[in-house]
Amino acid sequence: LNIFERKQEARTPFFQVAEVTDTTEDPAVWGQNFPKQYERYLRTADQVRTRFGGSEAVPRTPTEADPRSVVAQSKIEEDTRLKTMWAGYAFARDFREERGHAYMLEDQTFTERQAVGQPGTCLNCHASLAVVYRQVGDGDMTLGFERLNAMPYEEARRHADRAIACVDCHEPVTMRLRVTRPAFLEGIRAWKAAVEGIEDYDPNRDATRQEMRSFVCGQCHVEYYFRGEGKRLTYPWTNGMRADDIYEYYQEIGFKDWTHAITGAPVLKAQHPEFEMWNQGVHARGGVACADCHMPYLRSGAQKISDHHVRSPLLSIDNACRTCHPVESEELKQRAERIQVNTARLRDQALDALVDLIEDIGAERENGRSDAGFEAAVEMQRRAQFYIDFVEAENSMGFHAPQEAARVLGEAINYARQGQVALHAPDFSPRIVPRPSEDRYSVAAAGD
Amino acid sequence: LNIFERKQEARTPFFQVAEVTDTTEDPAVWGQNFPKQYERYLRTADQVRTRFGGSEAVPRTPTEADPRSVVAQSKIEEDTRLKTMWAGYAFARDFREERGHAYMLEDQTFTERQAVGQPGTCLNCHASLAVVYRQVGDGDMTLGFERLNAMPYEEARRHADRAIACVDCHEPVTMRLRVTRPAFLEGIRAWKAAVEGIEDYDPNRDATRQEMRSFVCGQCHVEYYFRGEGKRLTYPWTNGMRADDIYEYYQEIGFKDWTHAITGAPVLKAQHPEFEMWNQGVHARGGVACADCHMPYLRSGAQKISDHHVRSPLLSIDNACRTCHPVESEELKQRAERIQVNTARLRDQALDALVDLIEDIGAERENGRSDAGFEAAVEMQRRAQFYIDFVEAENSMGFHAPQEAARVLGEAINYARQGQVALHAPDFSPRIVPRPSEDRYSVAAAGD
Amino acid sequence: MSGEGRPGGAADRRSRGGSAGFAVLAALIGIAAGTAGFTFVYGHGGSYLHDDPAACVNCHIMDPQFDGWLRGSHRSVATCNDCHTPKPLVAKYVTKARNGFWHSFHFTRGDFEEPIRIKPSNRAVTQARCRSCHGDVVAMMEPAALAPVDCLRCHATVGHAD
Ligand code: HEC
Ligand code: HEC
Ligand code: HEC
Ligand code: HEC
Ligand code: HEC
Ligand code: HEC
Ligand code: HEC
Ligand code: HEC
Ligand code: HEC
Ligand code: HEC
Ligand code: HEC
Ligand code: HEC
Ligand code: HEC
Ligand code: HEC
Ligand SMILES: [Ca+2]
Ligand SMILES: [Ca+2]
Repeated sequence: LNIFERKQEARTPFFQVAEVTDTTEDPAVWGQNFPKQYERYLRTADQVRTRFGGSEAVPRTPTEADPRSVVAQSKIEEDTRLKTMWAGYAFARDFREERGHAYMLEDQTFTERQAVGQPGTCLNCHASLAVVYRQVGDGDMTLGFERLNAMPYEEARRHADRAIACVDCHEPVTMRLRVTRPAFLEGIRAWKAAVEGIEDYDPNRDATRQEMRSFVCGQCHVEYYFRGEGKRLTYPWTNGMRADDIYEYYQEIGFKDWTHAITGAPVLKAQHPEFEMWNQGVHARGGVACADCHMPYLRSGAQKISDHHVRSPLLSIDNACRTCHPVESEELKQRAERIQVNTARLRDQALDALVDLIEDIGAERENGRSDAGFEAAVEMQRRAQFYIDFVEAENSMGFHAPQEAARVLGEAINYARQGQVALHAPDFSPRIVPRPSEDRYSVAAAGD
Repeated sequence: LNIFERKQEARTPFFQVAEVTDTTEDPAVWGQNFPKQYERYLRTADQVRTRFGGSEAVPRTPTEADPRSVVAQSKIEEDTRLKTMWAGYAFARDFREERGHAYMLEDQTFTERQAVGQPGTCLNCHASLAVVYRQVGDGDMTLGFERLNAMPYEEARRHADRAIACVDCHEPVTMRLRVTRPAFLEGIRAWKAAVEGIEDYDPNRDATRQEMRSFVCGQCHVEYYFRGEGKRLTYPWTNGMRADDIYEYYQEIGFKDWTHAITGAPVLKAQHPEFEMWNQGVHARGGVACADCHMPYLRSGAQKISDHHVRSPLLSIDNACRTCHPVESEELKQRAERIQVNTARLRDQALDALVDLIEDIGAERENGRSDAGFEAAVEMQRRAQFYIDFVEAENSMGFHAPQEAARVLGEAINYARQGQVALHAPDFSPRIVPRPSEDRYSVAAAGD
Repeated sequence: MSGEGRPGGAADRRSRGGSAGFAVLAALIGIAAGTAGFTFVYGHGGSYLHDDPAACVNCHIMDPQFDGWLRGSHRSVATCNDCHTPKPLVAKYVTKARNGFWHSFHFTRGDFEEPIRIKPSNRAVTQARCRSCHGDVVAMMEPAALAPVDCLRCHATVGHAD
C-alpha cells in the first residue's frame, strides 16, 4: 500500500502573487511570491569572518576606476608567498578572500586582474545570465554562451545587469532547480561519458532532486579553463575530478595559464574546485549536498525554508550540521576547525617548499642553466604548484575532503622538494606517481 | 555521552557456575560461567586476510628453535624497503603481520628478533600477567612489574603460561573492566597530569565505562620504550600523543633505539601506536571505543554479548559498523578501503623518499663526509623515519585517523626530501616545523 | 537528557509487557504448528494493536528503540504507532497485522538480520506520518512539482535519540 504516494498528490502548487516567467530576471519580482527566500537572499551582502572563511569587510576609499567602498581582505597581502607562486600572473596583483553572492559582479568588474584584459567568458559565473544567454543568442542559449565567451569582457559586461538571481537556479512557477550554465551541461556530460560510461547525460532531465542541490553550485564552484580561440569555458573532467586527474588532462592538451616570471616554467592556476573536492569526501559519498550545509532549512514563521543566505555553515552550525550530527555546536565547530588547522599546517609546509624551489630555480636560471636537472626542477614546479593551488584555491581549507586535501598537499611537497634535489644532485630523476585511478592499488582493486 | 548509553546493555548480575577469583588465570574456568564469550575468545586463533589487515596463515616446517607450523606473512619480504629503513636492527631480520591474540605469546617467543637478546619487559604485552605480577612481586604488582622488566626474557618467560586471558581485562564476578598493566597506569597518569593538568589519575577509579572499553586495549596497542637500567616499560606521552609530540619527547631525553647500519644515524622505532592514532580521529572524538568496533555486540540466542573474537572489523561490518552507520556493508567497506588506499599511496611515496635519502647519505658517508649538510641530512633521516614508522606501525593503514595519518606522512616526506637537499645543496638548512600544539594555529587558537 | 524523568516508567512498561510477551511467544508456537498467522497476531489479547509502546517492548528486541524513544524528542508527543503505522484506520491495522505477524515470526525463528533496520515500505509509512503531523511546517519544502524530501536523511534520530 502506498500512503506515501497519496500524500504527494495532496501537495499544493505555490500560490503566485506576481507573474514570473522564464524572462523575469529581477529577483524582487520573484520575491513577491517568496518574500522569505528573497529576504535571506539579500543577506548575502553581509560580511562576517570565520577562522578560515567568511570574509572581512575592509573599508577603502572609492576611486574613479574602482567605486567600491568596502572589499574583502587581500589574501596575497596576508600571505605573500602567494605572490611568489603566481609571479608574472594577474593573481599576484590582486586576489582577495571571496565574499557573498551579492558582490560577485562588482568584485569581478573592479578587480585589478581586469587590467590584463579578460574575455567575456569570465561573466559566466559572476552574473545572472539565464535570460541574457538567450537574448545574446537570439533565443539559442548555447549560441549566446559562445558569443559572450568570444567578446572582450567590457563588451560582454554591458549585457549583464546583476549578480546571480532566482532565475539562474530555478524554473519559474514550479521552482524546480535547473542548471542554466552551458559549461556545466557540457562538463558533466563529458564526465559521465568518459568516467561513468553514461552517454548523453543531461542533469536537467536525469539528475535526482538531491543531486541538483549540488549541481546548481557545481556550475561555478569548479576548476576551469578557456578553450581555444572562442575562449569557451571548459571544465577539465574527462580523466576524473581529482587533482591528479585534472593535472593529467592539462598535460595531455599541453595547456599553461602563464609563464612563471622567476623560473620561466609553464604553469597552471587552479581555481575554486569546491565541487571536485567535495566529491572526494565522505559527505558526498553519504549523499550530503552543498545546499544541505550552505542553505540549511530554517524555520521562518510557520514554515521551513531553505536559507537563501548562502554562506559559511560555521556561521549557522545549529541548522547546518546539528540535525545530522546530534552534538554540541561548539564541538562541531572544533571538529571542523581541527580539520582545517591540519590542512593549513600542511599547506604552509607545501608553500615553503615551493618557494624554496622557485628561488633555487631562479638562481640557477640567472646562471643560465638549462640541463636535464634544471628541466626536471621546472617540471616539478609546474606539478607541485598546481597541486598546492588545488587545495589553496578550494575554499573550505580541507573540510570538504580532509584526507584528500592532506594527500594532495603531501604529494605536492614531494614534488617541490624533489625539484630541489634534481637541481642540486647530479643524476637524480624525480619519482612521478601514477594518478590514483591508475596506481597499484586501483589496479589491484580491479583485480579483486 | 550517547554512544556510551546506547552501549549500556541491560546488565543483570551474572550467574556463577564455577568460582572465579583474582588468582584464577585459566580462561577455561571463567569460561564455565561465560561459555559464549569463551567460545568466541578461542576463535582469535583464526587467520583471515583483509586488504590491509587480518593475517594470512602461512605454513612452515617446524624446527627445534621454532616449533610453529603456521605463521603470518612477512612484512619485510612483502616490502623490502622496510629492511633498508631498519638496517642494523632486529626488525630487518623478522617482522610479520600481526595476528590474533591466541598467538601473542608464541609469536613473541619464537620471533627471530629474540636472537639479539631481549629483556623480560617484552612480556608485559604478550602474556597473561595479572596474576603473575603479584606472584613475582610477592603480592606487590608494581614490584612484580619491575622484577619482570629487569630479568632476561628467557627467565621472565618461565613465569608466563599463556596469552592474555579473562583475568587481564576483567574483575572476577562483577566482570567490570580493569587495567592490569602498570605501564599504562603510569603512562596515562603522567599524560593526564602533564597534558590535562589532572593530578593522580587512576583509570580503575576515575575512568567511565566507555573509556575503559578503550583503555583495556591501550595497555598494549601503544608506542613504548624501555627506560633506564631497569628496562622499565614506559609510554612517552608527557608532551602529548601525536607523532610530533612523541618525537619531541625522545629528543628531550636524547633517546635512540639503534644506530642505522647504512647511515650511522641514531634512529627510533615506532611500534603499534593504535591508541595514540585513534585518539586523533573523529571516532575517538565521537566517543567510539576500540571495543565498539573490534568487539561489537553480537546476538547469541536471546542475549547480546561482546564479540570476544577480537579481530578486524572489516570481517564483521554488519555488527561493527552498521549499528552506527545505516549504510550497506559493501559501501562501508569501500569507505574504509578508500581511506586505507589513500594512506598506502602516501606511505609508498614516503618510504621511497626515505630510501632515496638513506642511499644518498650512505654514499656520502663512504666518501667520509661529515660537514653540516651531512649532519642535517642525518637528523632529517631520524625524524622522517620515525614519522613514517608511526603510520606504518599503526595497524589500521590510516583508518583510525585518516587525515592525521596523511598529515604525518606528508611531513615525513618533507623531512626526507629536505635531507637530500641538505646533502646536495651547499647552504640549505631544512625547515623544522613546531609540533601542532605549539604552531601558529594553536597559538592563535589560544588567543581566540 | 529528556528521558531522565521516566526510567521508573520504563521499568513498569517492561514488566507489564513481560506477560504479554509470553502471549506472543505462545501464539507463535501455534504459528509454527501451522495455524494461520493473522488470527494469532489478533489472538494474543490485542496487545499488539493498541498504541501503548509497551505493546512493542513485549519484545526485548525492541528495547533499544524504546530506550531511544524515551530519550528522544517525541517521547511526549508520539508513540511508536504514531510513526510506524499509517493514519487511515484500515491501513493502520493492516500494517500492524503485517508487521505484527512478521516481527513475531522472525522473533521466534530468530532468523532476522541485525542490526534491525527499518524496511523501505515501513520507512515510507513513517515518513508519511511525519507529514501528517508536520505537513504545514514542510509544505514549502515540497511543492507539487518536486519529488518528496527524505526527512530521515536529516532527522533519523527524532524517534530514537542515538
Ligand atoms: C557537510 C557540509 C558541507 C558540504 C556538503 C559542503 N560544504 Fe562547503 N563548506 C563547509 C564548511 C564547514 C566550510 C568552511 C567554512 C569556513 O571556513 O568558515 C565550507 C566552505 C565552503 C566555501 C567557502 C566559504 C567561505 O565562508 O569562505 C565555499 C565556496 C563552499 N564551501 C562551497 C561548497 C560547494 C560548492 C559545495 C558542494 C559542491 C559544498 N561547499 C559542500 C561545509 C560543507
Ligand atoms: C553563477 C555562479 C555561482 C553559482 C551558481 C553559485 N555560486 Fe557561490 N559564489 C560565486 C561567486 C562568484 C562567489 C564570490 C563572490 C565574491 O567574492 O564577490 C561565490 C561565493 C560563495 C560563497 C562564499 C561566501 C563567503 O562569505 O565567503 C559560498 C559559501 C558559496 N558561494 C556557495 C555556493 C552554493 C552553496 C551554491 C549553490 C547553492 C553556489 N555558491 C552557487 C558564484 C556562484
Ligand atoms: C567557472 C566559474 C568562474 C569563472 C569562469 C570565473 N570565476 Fe571568478 N569566481 C568564481 C567563484 C566560484 C568564486 C568564489 C570562490 C573563490 O573566490 O575562490 C570567484 C571569485 C572571484 C573573485 C573574488 C575573489 C578574488 O579572486 O579576488 C574575483 C575578483 C573573480 N572571481 C574574478 C574573475 C575573473 C576576472 C574571471 C575571468 C578571468 C573569473 N572570475 C572567472 C567562479 C568563476
Ligand atoms: C544559488 C542558487 C539559488 C538561487 C540564486 C536561488 N535559489 Fe531558491 N533554492 C535553491 C536551492 C538549492 C533550493 C532547494 C531546492 C530543493 O531542495 O529542491 C531552493 C529552494 C527554493 C524554494 C523552495 C522552498 C524552499 O525554501 O526550499 C523557493 C520558493 C525558492 N528557492 C525561491 C527562491 C527565490 C525567490 C530566489 C531569488 C530571490 C531564489 N530562490 C534564488 C537555490 C537557489
Ligand atoms: C545531511 C546530513 C549531514 C550534514 C548536514 C552534515 N553532515 Fe557531517 N557527516 C554526515 C555523514 C553521513 C558523515 C559520514 C560519517 C557517517 O556516516 O556518520 C559525516 C561526517 C562528518 C565528519 C567526519 C568525516 C570528515 O570528513 O572528517 C565531520 C567532522 C562532520 N561530518 C562534520 C560536519 C559539520 C561541521 C557539518 C556542518 C557544516 C556537517 N558535518 C553537516 C552527514 C552530515
Ligand atoms: C570506528 C571503528 C574503529 C575503532 C574505534 C578502532 N578501530 Fe582498530 N581498526 C578499525 C578498522 C576498520 C581497521 C582496519 C582493519 C583492516 O584493515 O582489516 C582497524 C585495524 C586495527 C588493527 C589491525 C587489525 C588487523 O586486522 O590487522 C588493530 C590492532 C586495531 N585496529 C586496534 C585498535 C585499538 C587498540 C583501538 C582503540 C585504541 C581501535 N583499533 C579503535 C576500526 C576501528
Ligand atoms: C596484553 C596485551 C594486549 C591487550 C590488552 C590487547 N592486545 Fe590486541 N594484540 C596484542 C598482541 C601482542 C597482538 C599480536 C599477536 C600476534 O601477532 O601474535 C594483538 C593483536 C590484535 C589485533 C590484530 C588481530 C589480527 O587479526 O591481526 C587486534 C585487532 C587487536 N589486537 C585488538 C585489540 C583490542 C580491541 C583490544 C582491547 C579490547 C586489545 N587488542 C587488547 C596485545 C594486546
Ligand atoms: C607496549 C606493548 C608491547 C610490548 C612492550 C611489546 N610488544 Fe610485541 N606486540 C604488541 C602489539 C600490540 C602487537 C600487535 C601489533 C603489531 O604487531 O604491530 C605486537 C606484536 C608483536 C609480534 C608479532 C608481529 C611482529 O612484529 O612480527 C612480535 C613477534 C612481537 N610483538 C614481539 C615483541 C618483542 C620481542 C618485544 C620486546 C622487545 C615486544 N613484542 C614488546 C605489543 C607489545
Ligand atoms: C582484551 C580484553 C578482554 C579479554 C581478554 C576478555 N574480555 Fe570480556 N570483555 C571485554 C570488553 C571490552 C567487554 C565489554 C565490557 C563493557 O562494555 O563494560 C567485555 C565484556 C565481557 C562480559 C560482559 C558481557 C558482554 O559480553 O559484554 C563478559 C561476561 C566477559 N567479557 C567475559 C569474558 C571471558 C569469559 C573472558 C575470557 C575467556 C574474557 N571476557 C576476556 C574485554 C575482554
Ligand atoms: C559507536 C558508533 C560508531 C561505530 C561502531 C562506527 N562508527 Fe564510523 N563514525 C561514527 C561517528 C560518530 C563518526 C563521526 C561523524 C559523525 O558524527 O557522523 C563516524 C565517522 C566515520 C567515517 C568518516 C570519518 C573518517 O574517519 O573518515 C567513516 C568513513 C566511518 N565512520 C566508517 C566506519 C566504519 C567502517 C566502521 C566499522 C569498522 C565504523 N565507522 C564504526 C560512529 C561510529
Ligand atoms: C513479537 C516481538 C515484537 C514485537 C511485539 C514488536 N516487534 Fe518490531 N521487530 C521485531 C523483530 C524480530 C524485528 C526484526 C524483523 C525484521 O527485521 O524483519 C522487528 C523489526 C521492527 C522494525 C524494523 C523492520 C521493519 O519491519 O521495518 C520496526 C520499524 C519495528 N519492528 C517496529 C515495531 C513497533 C512499532 C512495534 C509495536 C507496535 C513492534 N515493532 C513490536 C519484533 C517485535
Ligand atoms: C517520532 C517518530 C518515531 C517514533 C515515536 C518511534 N519511531 Fe521508531 N523509527 C522512527 C524512524 C524515523 C526510524 C528510522 C530510523 C533510520 O532510518 O535511521 C525508526 C526506526 C525504528 C526501528 C528500526 C531500527 C532502525 O534504526 O531502522 C524500530 C525497531 C523502531 N523504530 C521501533 C520503534 C518503537 C518500538 C517505538 C516506540 C517505543 C518507536 N519506534 C517510536 C521514528 C519513530
Ligand atoms: C503524532 C504526531 C507527530 C509525528 C507522527 C511526528 N512528529 Fe515531529 N513533532 C511533533 C510535535 C507535537 C513536536 C513538538 C512541537 C513542534 O516542534 O512542532 C514535534 C517536533 C519535531 C521536531 C523538532 C524537535 C526535534 O526533534 O528537532 C522535528 C525535527 C520533528 N518533529 C520531525 C519529525 C519527523 C522527521 C517525523 C517522522 C519521522 C515526525 N516528526 C513525526 C509531532 C509529531
Ligand atoms: C537537509 C536536511 C533536512 C531535511 C531533508 C528535512 N529537515 Fe526538517 N529540519 C532541518 C533543519 C536544519 C531544521 C531546523 C530549522 C530551524 O530550527 O530553524 C529542521 C526542523 C524541522 C522541524 C521543526 C521545526 C520547528 O522549528 O518547529 C520539523 C517538524 C521538521 N524539520 C520536519 C521535517 C520533515 C517532516 C521533513 C521531511 C518532509 C524534514 N524535516 C526534512 C533539516 C532538514
Ligand atoms: Ca570567503
Ligand atoms: Ca593483522
